[in-house]
Amino acid sequence: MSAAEATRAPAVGDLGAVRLRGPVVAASGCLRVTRTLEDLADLSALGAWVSPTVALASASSPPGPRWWGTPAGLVHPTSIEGPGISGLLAGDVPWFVARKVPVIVSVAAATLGDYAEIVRHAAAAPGVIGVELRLAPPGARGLGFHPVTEGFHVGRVVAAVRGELPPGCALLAKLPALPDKVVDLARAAVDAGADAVTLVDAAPAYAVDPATGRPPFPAFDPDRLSLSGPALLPVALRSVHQVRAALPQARIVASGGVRTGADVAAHLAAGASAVQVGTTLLRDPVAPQRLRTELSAALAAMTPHPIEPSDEETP
Amino acid sequence: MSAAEATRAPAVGDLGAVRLRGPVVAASGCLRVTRTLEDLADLSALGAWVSPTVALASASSPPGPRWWGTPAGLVHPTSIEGPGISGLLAGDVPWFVARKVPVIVSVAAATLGDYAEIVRHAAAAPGVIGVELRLAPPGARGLGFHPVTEGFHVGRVVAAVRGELPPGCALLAKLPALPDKVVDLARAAVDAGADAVTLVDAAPAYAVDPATGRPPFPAFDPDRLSLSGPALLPVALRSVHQVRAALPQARIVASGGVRTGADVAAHLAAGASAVQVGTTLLRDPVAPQRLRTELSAALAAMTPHPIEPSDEETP
Amino acid sequence: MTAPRVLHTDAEVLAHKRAGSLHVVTLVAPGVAELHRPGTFAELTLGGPDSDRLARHAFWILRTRPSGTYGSTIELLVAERDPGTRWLVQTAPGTAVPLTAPLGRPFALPREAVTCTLVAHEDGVAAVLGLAGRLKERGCVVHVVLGAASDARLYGALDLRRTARTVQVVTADGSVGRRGELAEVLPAVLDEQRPEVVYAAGPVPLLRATAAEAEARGAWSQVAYAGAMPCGVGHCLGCLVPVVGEDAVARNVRACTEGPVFRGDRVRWDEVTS
Amino acid sequence: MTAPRVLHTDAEVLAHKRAGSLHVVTLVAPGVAELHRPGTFAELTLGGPDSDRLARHAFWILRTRPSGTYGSTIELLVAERDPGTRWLVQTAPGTAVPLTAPLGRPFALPREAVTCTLVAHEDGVAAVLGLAGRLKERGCVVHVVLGAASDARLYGALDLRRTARTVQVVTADGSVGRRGELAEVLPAVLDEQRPEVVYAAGPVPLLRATAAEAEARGAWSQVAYAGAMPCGVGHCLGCLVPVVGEDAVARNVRACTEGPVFRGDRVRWDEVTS
Ligand SMILES: Cc1cc2nc3c(=O)[nH]c(=O)nc-3n(C[C@H](O)[C@H](O)[C@H](O)COP(=O)(O)OP(=O)(O)OC[C@H]3O[C@@H](n4cnc5c(N)ncnc54)[C@H](O)[C@@H]3O)c2cc1C
Ligand SMILES: Cc1cc2nc3c(=O)[nH]c(=O)nc-3n(C[C@H](O)[C@H](O)[C@H](O)COP(=O)(O)OP(=O)(O)OC[C@H]3O[C@@H](n4cnc5c(N)ncnc54)[C@H](O)[C@@H]3O)c2cc1C
Ligand SMILES: Cc1cc2nc3c(=O)[nH]c(=O)nc-3n(C[C@H](O)[C@H](O)[C@H](O)COP(=O)(O)O)c2cc1C
Ligand SMILES: Cc1cc2nc3c(=O)[nH]c(=O)nc-3n(C[C@H](O)[C@H](O)[C@H](O)COP(=O)(O)O)c2cc1C
Ligand code: FES
Ligand code: FES
Repeated sequence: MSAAEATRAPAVGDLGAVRLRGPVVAASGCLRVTRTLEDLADLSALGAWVSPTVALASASSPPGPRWWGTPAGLVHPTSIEGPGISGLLAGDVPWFVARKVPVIVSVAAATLGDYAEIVRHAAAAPGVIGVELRLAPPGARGLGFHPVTEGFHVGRVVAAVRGELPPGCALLAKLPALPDKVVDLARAAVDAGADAVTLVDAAPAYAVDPATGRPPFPAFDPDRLSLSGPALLPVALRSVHQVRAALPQARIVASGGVRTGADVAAHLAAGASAVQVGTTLLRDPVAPQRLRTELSAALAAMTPHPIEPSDEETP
Repeated sequence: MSAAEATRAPAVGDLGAVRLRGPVVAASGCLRVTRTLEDLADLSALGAWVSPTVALASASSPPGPRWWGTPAGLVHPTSIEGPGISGLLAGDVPWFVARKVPVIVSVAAATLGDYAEIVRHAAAAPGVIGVELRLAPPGARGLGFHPVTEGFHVGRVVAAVRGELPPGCALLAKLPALPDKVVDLARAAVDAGADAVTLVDAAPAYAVDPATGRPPFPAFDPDRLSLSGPALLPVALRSVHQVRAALPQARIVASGGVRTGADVAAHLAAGASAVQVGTTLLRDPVAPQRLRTELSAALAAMTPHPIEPSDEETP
Repeated sequence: MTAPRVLHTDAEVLAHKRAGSLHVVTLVAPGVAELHRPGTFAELTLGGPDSDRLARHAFWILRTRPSGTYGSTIELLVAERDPGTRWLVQTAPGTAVPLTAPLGRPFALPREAVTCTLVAHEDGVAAVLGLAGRLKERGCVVHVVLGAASDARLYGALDLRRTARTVQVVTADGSVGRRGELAEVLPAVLDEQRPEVVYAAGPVPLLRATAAEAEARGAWSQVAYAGAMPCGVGHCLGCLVPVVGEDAVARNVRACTEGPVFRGDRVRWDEVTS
Repeated sequence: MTAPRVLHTDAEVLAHKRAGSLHVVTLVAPGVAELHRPGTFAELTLGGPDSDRLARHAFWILRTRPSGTYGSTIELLVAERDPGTRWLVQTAPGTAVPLTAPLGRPFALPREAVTCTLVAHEDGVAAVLGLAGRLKERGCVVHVVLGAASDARLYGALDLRRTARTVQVVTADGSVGRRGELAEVLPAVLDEQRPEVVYAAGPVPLLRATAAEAEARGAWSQVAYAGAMPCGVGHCLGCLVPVVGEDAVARNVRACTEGPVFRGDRVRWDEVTS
């Protein structure tokens, strides 16, 4: 993308219905409430917090190992667990709202009707500035979630929920890591009314425990594993670059592989207007404030300066 | 995959028309002839050498940087260069054959007619035990190569060349890293007569130089970059596992992310009968002999032992 | 804002000392000593800034020195188990190691001056070394039983003899103390010592045996869980332990935030995986 | 099989020495000293076994000691430029560093005892330090011109004074020697010294200027290219340099195998990228 094109692209923080106070966003499932969270993370450094993905019903999380280190990455089961939408809206959402952190609720559902219902709940909750649809969690076939592998699937889900969002609440569509399809899926999401696309979900993956020759997660389905972490950076950047090139006006939230402020800057330069950080929050509890600082330095060192970072507050 | 299923799967080294002397194979484009190659690598530790991909015509390689380090990976341009099929068959192929290294020639072409012609040349050369079709090099649209993104494309190319191979020369179809399509593509390849599928090619990727905000390869098309190296291991394992589960009889050559003997063992446990090593050859010139040693140890440590490694020579 | 209960800092390696096949690593970590209580742990990022291994590593805080020549330091007892710990025990003094501490809930201390038995396997002794002193300060009678594969993996017996009324040692190869396993000797030890609280640190089977034997004798147990803890700060759910809450409801809770110390009778041991 | 011309080994860090802002790193690398000739290089894997950075790093072989108390050692002159070199200069003695050496084609030496000028920028001096001695042994008159940003990045002038007839120094900040850039002073220096061969090691613009100024005076030039060399052994094509072959055909050749030393008049400088 040339510098001229970059200036035409959506501004940093612009998610359509809302404008984030900063570009760094906590990715779904990677930042949870604990007694000591505020002692470590400076939550004011986050543009928003994306909740773990919830469904209408609650589901308990099995004990035992659930991640396996791979080179610069981690492989983990894809499963939708946790308190369900009501539990989330009664628990963690108000916790973040009370601390003035803009909240984006991540949801998944098995039917279009369920999608509409869960989005309605989520969007109506105080302090929720957006809803992120987790479309086609990797290997989700059989989990009972609405199957989403083609553009028209995406369009249908987005259209089914679009009317449930009040003004000032952004609709994000998080897309699977399918390199040959991402442009079609993104176009369908935007055409059906999504404010932004989140690119990309963790990549379909597999891992072998050297002791057993099998995946190291006895409690989880071996066909539903995915890869997160720095290893994913070039793959996620590719989707961002491709969608930016094909859809110059689309708003893109990048997700994948961010470890440093330079990685955030790389996603912004490739065309994102906000950037999620996931795995790095597991490894570095002070990542929010570190990334904010490093990002300023990284942008200052880049010539031509790709974007003007916004310091405006969300209204 | 259960241990029982594993025993049903093709034996280690089995590529249909030929049986390799060992499971570790040098991946296409990652091991080249130099004056000192034999001083470093023990070529007898390789089951085979896959040539860099060649086309009918020669094409020169531009100078300047062509790889960029990313976490546990490297991003590089995808381009088909080099001496063309005649140059290859006159130069590097006899070099390896003289040293008793079984050769697999990697080819790509723009039309079915060209595919048939190049395979005919390659398969007729002395010492060539196989031909690997590089199908859909990532981002190849526009390079003039036959577009391959659906099963029927794969089937057409394989069918067009199948008749050109003499007995004792194996046909391998190297498939792109498209997680949602790999089973369909593999099935099409096998149904059309491929002896084995190579899973997977380097993944579509993008990289940003922090100094410029753009890809660090001025001489190459920024839309045709791909990711190799250990970062890719869980992604490649996934394709191997998926194809093995869907097509229990298919012969699979794994490619992606191998750094240690344990990684080779992981690919074998996931269902491969041979395993290519690429990027690691760039980083560790003694990798062939190291991997052979480490593989024995890794297999011995795995319970249940997933496979019986073959020490038989290629006939 | 209230004072933080946990700190994140680039700790600096000050010194290494071998102790048999274990290692004592001293780190400069300002403020951690003051906040630490026995049973809390430190989470470290090992391997240096370019390491491709993302999982962090948990360690008990063996000793603390709130101030000294180099400021506030902590000591860890490290078993060389994997590339990360191998890196740690070989770091040059001055190397920066990102550290978050103290994390988790500490051992609960008895309100009264009762008899307590502390059971620890190998590096698990790091969890109970400081605990012994705290209990003694409160007037408790402290017995200690240490177990290890062999002499070379045993640490702290001498130190503990200063605070504990008795210190017994069990090794699998009989190289020191009695030959045997901790779980085997436990029933007889508890029958003899009749503690009101049993504290344990070590592998899951030991914790489970401790919980069962304590309960059978009407004693409390406090077990320190040291399974996988890849993030240590509550985000990854990689450390879920099946428990029964005070409300009698079964839950899977994060050991790094709700533990690592649990009441032994609250854990659903049949469902614990590692 | 003939004796190997290149070795791959886990070299062991023996010692570090600061030299201004540069570092001299001594490695135990049996056999390399015997095979090395000036202009060949060593390719190192930096960062330790779990580093997530895959690119290797090339270094000139500054000095060799075929045998000593620790066996055969080599010295490298290291500029701290990136995470890999930062790691290298901080490694504890005893650290293993995978090393492949000597690689590439050395400087060509004149058959006759002629006058030679050696031009080197900063760590490029490591390429010519040994060369000066070899040339003197052959009876050549050796002149040396060293350049650097400042005194702190200058190395080897003292050593070279023992072999070279003249040693001139140029620094950008004037902290030692003349203030200026090597490429600026080169024409005057060559006019005065009238060498038959000019050897150069440093950044591409210096090599290019050397080739041009030598050619303009009817002298040969031998330039040592130090651009990116991520594998060093000929597999990755990451080091292609545009040249004209002896057959007058334009080709892009691997600097790690066909170089790193090139005849200056054979390089198509307009197309060199870094
Ligand atoms: C509360 C607590 C306190 C503890 N206290 C102590 C103590 O005081 N002293 C002590 O010595 N220990 C202590 N431990 C144990 C210690 O943290 C770990 O056992 C030790 O650090 C080894 O870590 P591990 O089990 O993850 O290593 P391993 O079991 O070796 O690691 C396995 C992990 O490595 C990853 N992996 C495997 N291959 C690769 C690859 N190729 N690339 C990248 N990643 C890979 C996989 O993710 C796998 O999950 C404690 C643990 C806890 C929870
Ligand atoms: C023949 C030769 C001889 C030499 N001799 C010497 C010598 O004697 N002394 C000396 O000091 N130097 C010498 N050099 C130079 C030296 O090898 C390198 O300049 C130095 O090691 C720095 O390497 P670099 O240029 O690759 O580093 P940088 O330019 O810092 O590395 C950039 C590379 O880092 C990678 N990267 C960036 N970000 C990441 C990330 N987040 N994760 C993973 N990878 C990333 C990218 O691949 C990029 O290509 C020599 C070079 C050559 C070719
Ligand atoms: C432990 C863990 C839990 C995750 N949970 C969710 C989730 O509930 N919903 C979701 O959409 N993505 C989830 N993800 C994916 C992340 O939100 C993110 O898209 C992905 O990890 C890539 O970003 P990263 O490389 O920065 O981690 C999870 C990832 C991890 C590592
Ligand atoms: C420098 C380089 C050159 C490559 N050239 C080719 C090629 O010519 N043809 C091909 O099919 N694959 C090529 N590849 C891809 C590799 O063969 C291999 O499939 C891929 O890198 C994944 O394996 P790895 O992770 O072991 O490197 C190349 C990879 C690299 C790193
Ligand atoms: S270790 Fe990550 S949640 Fe406990
Ligand atoms: S550095 Fe890889 S081919 Fe020269």
